[in-house]
Amino acid sequence: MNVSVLFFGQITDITHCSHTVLTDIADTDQLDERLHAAYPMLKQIKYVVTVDRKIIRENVVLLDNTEVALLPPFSGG
Amino acid sequence: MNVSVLFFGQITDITHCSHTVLTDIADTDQLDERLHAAYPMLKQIKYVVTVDRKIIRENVVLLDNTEVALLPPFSGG
Amino acid sequence: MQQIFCEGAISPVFIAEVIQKYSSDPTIGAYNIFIGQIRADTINQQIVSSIEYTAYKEMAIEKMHAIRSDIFTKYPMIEIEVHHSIGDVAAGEICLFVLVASAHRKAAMEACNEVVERVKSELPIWGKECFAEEGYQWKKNH
Amino acid sequence: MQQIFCEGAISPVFIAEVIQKYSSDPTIGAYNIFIGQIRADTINQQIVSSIEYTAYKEMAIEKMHAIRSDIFTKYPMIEIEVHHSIGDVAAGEICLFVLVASAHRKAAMEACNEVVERVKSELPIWGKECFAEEGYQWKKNH
Repeated sequence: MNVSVLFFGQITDITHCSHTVLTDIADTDQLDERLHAAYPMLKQIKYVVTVDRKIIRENVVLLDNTEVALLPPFSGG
Repeated sequence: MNVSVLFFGQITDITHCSHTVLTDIADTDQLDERLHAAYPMLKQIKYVVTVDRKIIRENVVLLDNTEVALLPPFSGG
Repeated sequence: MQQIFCEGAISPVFIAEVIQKYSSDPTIGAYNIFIGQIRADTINQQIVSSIEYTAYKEMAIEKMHAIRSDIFTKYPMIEIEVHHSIGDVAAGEICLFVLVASAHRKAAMEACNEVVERVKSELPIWGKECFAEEGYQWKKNH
Repeated sequence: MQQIFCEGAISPVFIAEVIQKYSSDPTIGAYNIFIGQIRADTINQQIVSSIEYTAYKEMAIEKMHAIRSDIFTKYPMIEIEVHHSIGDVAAGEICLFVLVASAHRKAAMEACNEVVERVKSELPIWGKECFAEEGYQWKKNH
């Protein structure tokens, strides 16, 4: 099972990449854990998580080929 | 003593001119009287009077070469 | 004193030139622009084909000067431009162009709104709505 | 679905073209336009020389579509256009252009204000403020 994870804005300063693919992730809580283990600095950043481009507020089960993204506060305009 | 009187907007439909010069007018009350005598339809129109381009609300004494104007409600834009 | 009257319709190209003029000012963060265009309204089954504008120009320019001063006192403004047509403007053409430039968005929006409001209610300008067939009526602002 | 992103700065000529495009529509009476321009702000004695914008484009386009629908439901609108830069935009250049066309002024002004507010707070776009000397900081919207 593959889950694409996209990184944006100041989060890319921590991840040093804009995109990664994780395997065998059951849900977004587990995804957060795995990312925090890989990038401890993420704990200090405010961000929201999207699943297939919708912002989620609770744990969501991830299916194959789901697109997840970590979005720091927006600053367009 | 000469007083220029300017007419604008729908008032020109009554006066059929944009400008007249009146002589021997003491003040704006007297001016109103003279204009109402010349153009009775003016009584049916809402307008403000300016003296040297300032809107007046009370009777004002007119001096030589004063510029008076009759302004119906504005409709720019 | 700034000239505010343009003979006939205001062109989009002129609007672009005004924006271009300020584009090199790196203290500007926000422009708010209002554009008024002649609508082909139907009034008593007659279609408005153009508006003919006349004005008490000297008074309008003096009054516009006072409005500018008020707005600069009230808001942190960088620039205000007001252009209004005189003479005939056909339906679908532009008759009013107000540009307000400021460092920040909120001031630009509020000031622009207030300038447009005051231009319409305080400048001695009159519009004569000419019908496509024949006749006219004097425009009323609400 | 409408494309909202422009590579680099938005030119005043492009803005004129958009206005021109609607100028023949005689149901339009008012346009309200907001233009955002990069300010050469000084932050900790460093001058901002440009902003580099990145976005989660697919999500931004979906979200913009939802905002458009909301605005069309809420206001009597004729058209809404939103254009936002992606990539580098230098100080003094334009990064955001919002145009709202309506029959009447009040709807155009209120809708434009709301669109700009929502574009800034709801579209997944990020600005990286690049300093003239060296370094950068991530832009914050208030």
